[in-house]
Amino acid sequence: MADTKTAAYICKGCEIDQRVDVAALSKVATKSGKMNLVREHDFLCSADGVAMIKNDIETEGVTHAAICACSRRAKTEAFNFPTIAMSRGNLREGVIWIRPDTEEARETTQEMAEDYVRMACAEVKAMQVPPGNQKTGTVKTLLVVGGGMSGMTSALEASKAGYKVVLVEKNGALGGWASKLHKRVPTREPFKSPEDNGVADMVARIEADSNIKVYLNASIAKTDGAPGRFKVEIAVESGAVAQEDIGAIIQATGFSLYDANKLPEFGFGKTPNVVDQAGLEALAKEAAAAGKPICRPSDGQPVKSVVFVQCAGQRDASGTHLQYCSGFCCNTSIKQAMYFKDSNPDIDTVVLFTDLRTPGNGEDFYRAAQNKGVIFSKGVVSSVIPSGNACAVKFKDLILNEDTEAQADLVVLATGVVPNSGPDLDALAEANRLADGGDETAKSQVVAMMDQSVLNLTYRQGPDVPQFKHGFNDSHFICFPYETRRTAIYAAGPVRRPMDILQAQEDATGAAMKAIQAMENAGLGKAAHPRAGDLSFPTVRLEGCTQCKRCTVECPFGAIDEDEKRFPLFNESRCRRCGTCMGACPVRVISFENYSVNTVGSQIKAVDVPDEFSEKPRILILACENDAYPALDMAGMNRHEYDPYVRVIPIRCLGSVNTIWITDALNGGYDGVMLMGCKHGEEYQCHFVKGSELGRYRLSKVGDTLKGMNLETERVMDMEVAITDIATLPQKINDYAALIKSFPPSPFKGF
Amino acid sequence: MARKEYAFYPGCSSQKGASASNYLVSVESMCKTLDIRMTEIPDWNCCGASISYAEAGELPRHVMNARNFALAETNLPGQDIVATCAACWLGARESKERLEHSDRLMADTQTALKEAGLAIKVIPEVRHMVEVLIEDLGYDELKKPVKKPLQGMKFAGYVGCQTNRPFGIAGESFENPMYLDKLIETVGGEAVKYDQKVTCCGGALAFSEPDKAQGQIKDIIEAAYDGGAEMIVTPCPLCQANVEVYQGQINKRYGTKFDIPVLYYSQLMTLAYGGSAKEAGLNGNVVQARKLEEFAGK
Amino acid sequence: MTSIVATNQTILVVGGGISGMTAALEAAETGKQVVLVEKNPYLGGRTVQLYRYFPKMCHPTCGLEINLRRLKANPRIQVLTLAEVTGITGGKGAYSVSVKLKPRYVNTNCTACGECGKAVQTEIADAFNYNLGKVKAAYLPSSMAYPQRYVIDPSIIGTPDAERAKAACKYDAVNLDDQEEVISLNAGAIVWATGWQPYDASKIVYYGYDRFPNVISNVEFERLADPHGPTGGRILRPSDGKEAKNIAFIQCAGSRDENHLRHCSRFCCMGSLKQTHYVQEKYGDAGKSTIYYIDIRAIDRFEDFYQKVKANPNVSFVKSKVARITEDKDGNPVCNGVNTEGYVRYANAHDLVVLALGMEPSVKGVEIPAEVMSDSSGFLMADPANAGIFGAGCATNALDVNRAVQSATAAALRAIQVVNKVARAEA
Amino acid sequence: MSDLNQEMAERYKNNFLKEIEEQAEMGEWVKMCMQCGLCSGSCPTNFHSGWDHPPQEIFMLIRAGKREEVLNSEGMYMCTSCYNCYVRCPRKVPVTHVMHGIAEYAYRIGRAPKAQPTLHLSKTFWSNATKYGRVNEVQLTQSLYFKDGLGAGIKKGLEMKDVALGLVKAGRLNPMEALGMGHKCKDIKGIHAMLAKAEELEARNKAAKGKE
Repeated sequence: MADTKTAAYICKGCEIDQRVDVAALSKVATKSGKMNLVREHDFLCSADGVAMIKNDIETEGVTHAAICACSRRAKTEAFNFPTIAMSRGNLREGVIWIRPDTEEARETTQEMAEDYVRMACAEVKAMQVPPGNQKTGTVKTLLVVGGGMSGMTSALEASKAGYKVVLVEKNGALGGWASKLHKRVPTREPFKSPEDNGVADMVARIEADSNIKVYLNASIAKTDGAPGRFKVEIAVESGAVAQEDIGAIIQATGFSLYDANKLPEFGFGKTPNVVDQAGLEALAKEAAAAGKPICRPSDGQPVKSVVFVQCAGQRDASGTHLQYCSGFCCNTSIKQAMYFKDSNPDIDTVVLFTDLRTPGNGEDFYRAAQNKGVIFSKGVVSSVIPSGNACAVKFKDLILNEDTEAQADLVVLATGVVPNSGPDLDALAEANRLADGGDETAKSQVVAMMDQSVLNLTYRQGPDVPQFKHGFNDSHFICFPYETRRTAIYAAGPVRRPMDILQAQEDATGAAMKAIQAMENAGLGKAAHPRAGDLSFPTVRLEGCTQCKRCTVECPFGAIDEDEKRFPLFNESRCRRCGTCMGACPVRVISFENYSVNTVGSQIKAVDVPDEFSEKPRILILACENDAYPALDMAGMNRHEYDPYVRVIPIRCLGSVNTIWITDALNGGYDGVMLMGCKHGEEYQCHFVKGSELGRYRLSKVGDTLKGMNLETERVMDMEVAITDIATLPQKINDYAALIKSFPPSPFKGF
Repeated sequence: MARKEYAFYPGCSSQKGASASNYLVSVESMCKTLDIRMTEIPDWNCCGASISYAEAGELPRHVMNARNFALAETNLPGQDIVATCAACWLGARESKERLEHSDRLMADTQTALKEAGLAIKVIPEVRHMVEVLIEDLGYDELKKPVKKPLQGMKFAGYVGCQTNRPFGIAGESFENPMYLDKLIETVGGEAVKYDQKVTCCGGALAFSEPDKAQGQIKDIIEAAYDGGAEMIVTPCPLCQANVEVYQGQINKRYGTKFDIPVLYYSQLMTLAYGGSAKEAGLNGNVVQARKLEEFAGK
Repeated sequence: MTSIVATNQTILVVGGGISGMTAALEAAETGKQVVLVEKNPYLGGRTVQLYRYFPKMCHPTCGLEINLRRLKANPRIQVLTLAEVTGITGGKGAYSVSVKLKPRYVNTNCTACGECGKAVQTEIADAFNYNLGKVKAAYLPSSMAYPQRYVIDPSIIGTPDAERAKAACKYDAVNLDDQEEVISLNAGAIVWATGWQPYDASKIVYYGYDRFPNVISNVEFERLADPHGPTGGRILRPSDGKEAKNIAFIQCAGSRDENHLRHCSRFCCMGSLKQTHYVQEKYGDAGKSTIYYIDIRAIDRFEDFYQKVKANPNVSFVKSKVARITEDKDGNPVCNGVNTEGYVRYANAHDLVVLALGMEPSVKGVEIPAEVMSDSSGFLMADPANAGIFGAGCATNALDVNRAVQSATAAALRAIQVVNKVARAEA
Repeated sequence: MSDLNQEMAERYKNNFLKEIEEQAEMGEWVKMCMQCGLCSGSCPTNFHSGWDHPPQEIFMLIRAGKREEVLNSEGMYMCTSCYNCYVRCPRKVPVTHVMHGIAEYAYRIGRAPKAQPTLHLSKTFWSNATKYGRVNEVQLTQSLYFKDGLGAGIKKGLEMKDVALGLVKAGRLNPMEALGMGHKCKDIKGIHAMLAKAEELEARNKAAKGKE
């Protein structure tokens, strides 16, 4: 890289020049900013201003530029210089728009502006242009685990986009749950009758597809490596182990039906005439094969009456059974009722439900079933009592408000689904902890759990993908359903969330999209969502490492393993660039080219801290760049004023906050430090999942440091901020500033 | 040669001396002015009305209407059947639709008709007088003959049920049809806003269970008063009768002081066209419409 | 003249709501060239007009911020706002598309400094807030608006107000001669993501949406609850500005009804359950919500959310489709009907009624300027006959946000399959 | 009559829904109800007592096989034929007609509630209308008043005196009709023959159902 040449550009537009002394700012940039080149411009984001900067880059060889104008969120198309390191000094949204235009305010506003210029200069000097990851993996083969509808769809769609696929199925044939179905719920208008389950066609297309390599009776013995360079060992029936080089992984392991044996009150197990939805599909297939009507298991007589019990063992608020709704069972029962009605309209078919859930076009299917004579009654079933070849279904009719019963030859329980995901990593970690302590039962637990593992990842943080709720591998984000905590590993279909075949196929296609994207970007050394395209990657000075393992434990994405010498081993293509490791590191040996302990630390130090007699406190705000910083920005856009003594530094995530920044600030004479991060806990908002939680955990320890320094613990304040706190945030800042002013000035000023 | 000709189906209540005879009188005057010739279907019979549902089966009801279709078709070929009574229109139109949609019903109907020496080839259109006025002539045409606009008079246009549901006038909403208000304005009157425009008057229950029906009638009249109406206007004989003739009883039952005239649109139009009180059948109103009588006198 | 670089390897995404943005971003972040076309002057669509999302109660603008950052960082996406696709010719792998661009009257010089907004006097209905409030005729649609550029409303063009706006701009960003133009561009594949619109409430006459000021729609209620909405987040009823504390939510307003929308709109049950939280949030125990429903359709883990709301003593559920809304003397809307659990007739007065309006496609299949298959509700179907045109999000079905984004991600791959084929052929 | 009731009960065993679907006009629509209650809420007569079962409840009772409760219900006779439910039903069930159909069936098999005034009106109206082909309003009114015997009739007559007088004064009620001098069709014979045939065919069709 050519020798460093720094430049500061100060914009006079948007009334900046009327509100602050720009000449003085230039002086600051030159003197304390130590910029090689300082330029002012009336309208920096104009074509002319941009041309000026470009020209400096080309002819003057500028490598580092501090753009002192508007917020980093504004005018991004204009200030777009990918070849150089760039920082943004926020003089508009950050200074003049949040300060009153009055004579008395002028002095503090000027000081604010000068500090932001100093900070921008300091930051950019500490930055480098990321060259991109040197150790990229370039494998573009997709691994799909699970050969059901979801898995087959992912495989076919990826192949159609031109990618190679390895498809691993634990059974002897493809098709999964769908292949057990006599027919499937209709997928097109008029949504009136069940249609072919579609498996045969899919299997044929897969067998004919040269891009897709299928392993049957196979499971994943070991998954090692990282996106773009996974080494996957596949154990096949023969006991042999095949190895495949894989770029990305889709887990489409589907679901199992909730065990109806847990519902003795519904007569399951007491009589063969009570079946679950799978049982009914089997009966229907058998009947179809024999060209007979569906018969009663107990005596082989044709079924004349059937009752469907919805939500059997589901939607159970008591927590004994499944708490959630499995989404598709209403349509499935409707479909199964049609098996009977379509063959013989005189068969009584009753569906007992509490809320009939047939969203979207399912309403047409519901209507069609009514039209065929399927009877729907809103009622809660209390018990199913077998007697001879019949059953009495006792239920409370919620409409007629009475306890009653229905007689049936056959009773079908809609028991809902349980995801086929691997072990719960937290439970496993706990078992491991006990096992290490010598607990024998824990040891066997660990073995059992490892047996359930789907992916057998060699990751430091466990063999599978972390689970979300109820054991499903879903994303917690509404806007980002494919958000995953294991880069380039995506869940698809019912293992992610209860869903019907149509949704599962849509989901599987989306998952294929994300997996392909992950492979492509891994090959380019680019970060995956949410910092998509970020070319920086963590570097660690191992010579300084104390092997404290905090980084390996805390990384929300399991990117860091430990090598045989117990040093952290960074797998760059797993990394999401959140900086949590950097925040965790007590010896500060981890950094990114464009974000490091120094890029922030130097800004903190750059701020001019007046002496204790000036009555001008300094308050540092470290604001999460995703929610808090935009909120402050928009406060500016809406001209909400706030205290002139705060200095705001955007950070990637609360998780990246290294406590050194706080102690440096306090030692440097700041009177207070405010940290603004996203919501954590069950409904967390942090887009690095655990970042804000871990950050807060560390902060909880800062109290002692403060006591050690004889400072009020309130001088460090942690605040949960949402992007919508536009109007309230300024008030909170002012309140905090007032509190700080009520304390004596920091004793550390001027040291 | 009149500009429009129709096969007229007055129905039982709109005959001389019957409960809606004044409707008949005013319709005749109105049609005269508008140059519409209404030729009564020879020997027409009762439509069965909705109320006959319990005693009369499906087929007998349709057969009754089918007889009128056959008579109209043979005697007044090519003419639409026009009813002034809402129930007659609804009953007849329902039969038409059902017969046209069920070959079985149609076959049985023909068999039954044969007993009366009749047969159906094509069922004529079955329409209500109001439909004809609005669709075949249009508000502008209806306005032209207005000699004496009913300036400054406030009417509650009471549409009721059966000219409105389930068939209704083309382009009108079931919940808030505007055609009657428009007719009132066409003849220079003011149509007041009130929220019982399409509330049921109790229909036949007014006879069978007056205590139940009169509650609804009360609500309607009350709302009309609250809306500032001086008179109520309706296109339906049963609505007219129910809302008008029970006012005395309702006053007794609820201690109200109702005394609001209830008229047919055709009476307003006749008057606006310069007709006399007699031609408008005002003498047929139980609650006298004094204001209109004066107006006609002028 | 606006110039766009597009080839048969370019993916055209129509609609800049969350589905369209997602499709565009996923494709671009996989290395594809994308043109994103949006009819509003800003991106984000309907989601940014929501106060919170169910079931997390998080804020849509949070996700929008990330998507906008992805967009700003990605040179492969070209965005056209105030733009509508008017014609599509050609076929899979080689489409030629004409796009109509409405004038914004503000060019890229705009710094969003706001001087033009200060200068003009005319106020217009605030479309972003479903016309519940007013904005200046030179305005930034919202603080999150991208592009972050002002818009001048056509209604003031040719008036002194327009001249004031121009005079106020120091950066020559106001261009009053801006003309509507039609450009044409190439695309290999098209993702159709034009989203949804609430069913026209006035068609459900017995609910009196257009007669009673205190009967409002679910989307309007979102704006009332939003601190950045027209009431500053106070739930005030339109008739008299009184705080609405006793609120009725009427489910299936248009949905599951063969006289209106034949389909179930899927999101409305969760939407109303979510909105009861707003009432609780503002008024605590003083706020009462009543949900009138046929079936509560809180599928999969949304059930957890339903159970939470059910446990709230301030929320009651009535299994009944309200038959009629009337107004009492105090202007309170009164819900009339029969509770089907026990058949008790009710006439409940509320401060405010919120109609849980269903979803219909904002552009019906037949209105799409191309040969595409759509269902009887106008939703775009997945069909081979649609060749290189792929539906995404609520243009294809009644979906919640999460499912819309899934659909859009899938659509991105389908489009990529086409342009990759083109690339292989051209290579 | 009541043996017809037994016959039907036998024929359809405990499948009352099927019985209604086949025997009651429009009965095949009952199954389409999705239990929203809009019909019941829209019914103008749902305000007063004596309305034991609103339409949707009737549908639910039919599905639940509560034969007696439905056939004896007063609910159907509360129908004023206003068609509110009919035009609003989200499943497009012709509720008005279904109510009429069930009422007619209940009456046909002799299970309808005794002395149900509206049912009485219905019967009276039909026989009155078909006697001469056109309604004789006076006789209709009389037969209504005197349905509960002479005394009650006179009493009722007196109650309604004002109403009647009003109509007579207005020339809208012709006392002579009482003597049968009202409106008549010419071809009464034809009408009666026609109706006889219609009833015969109807009976045959209904009887054929549910047999096979």
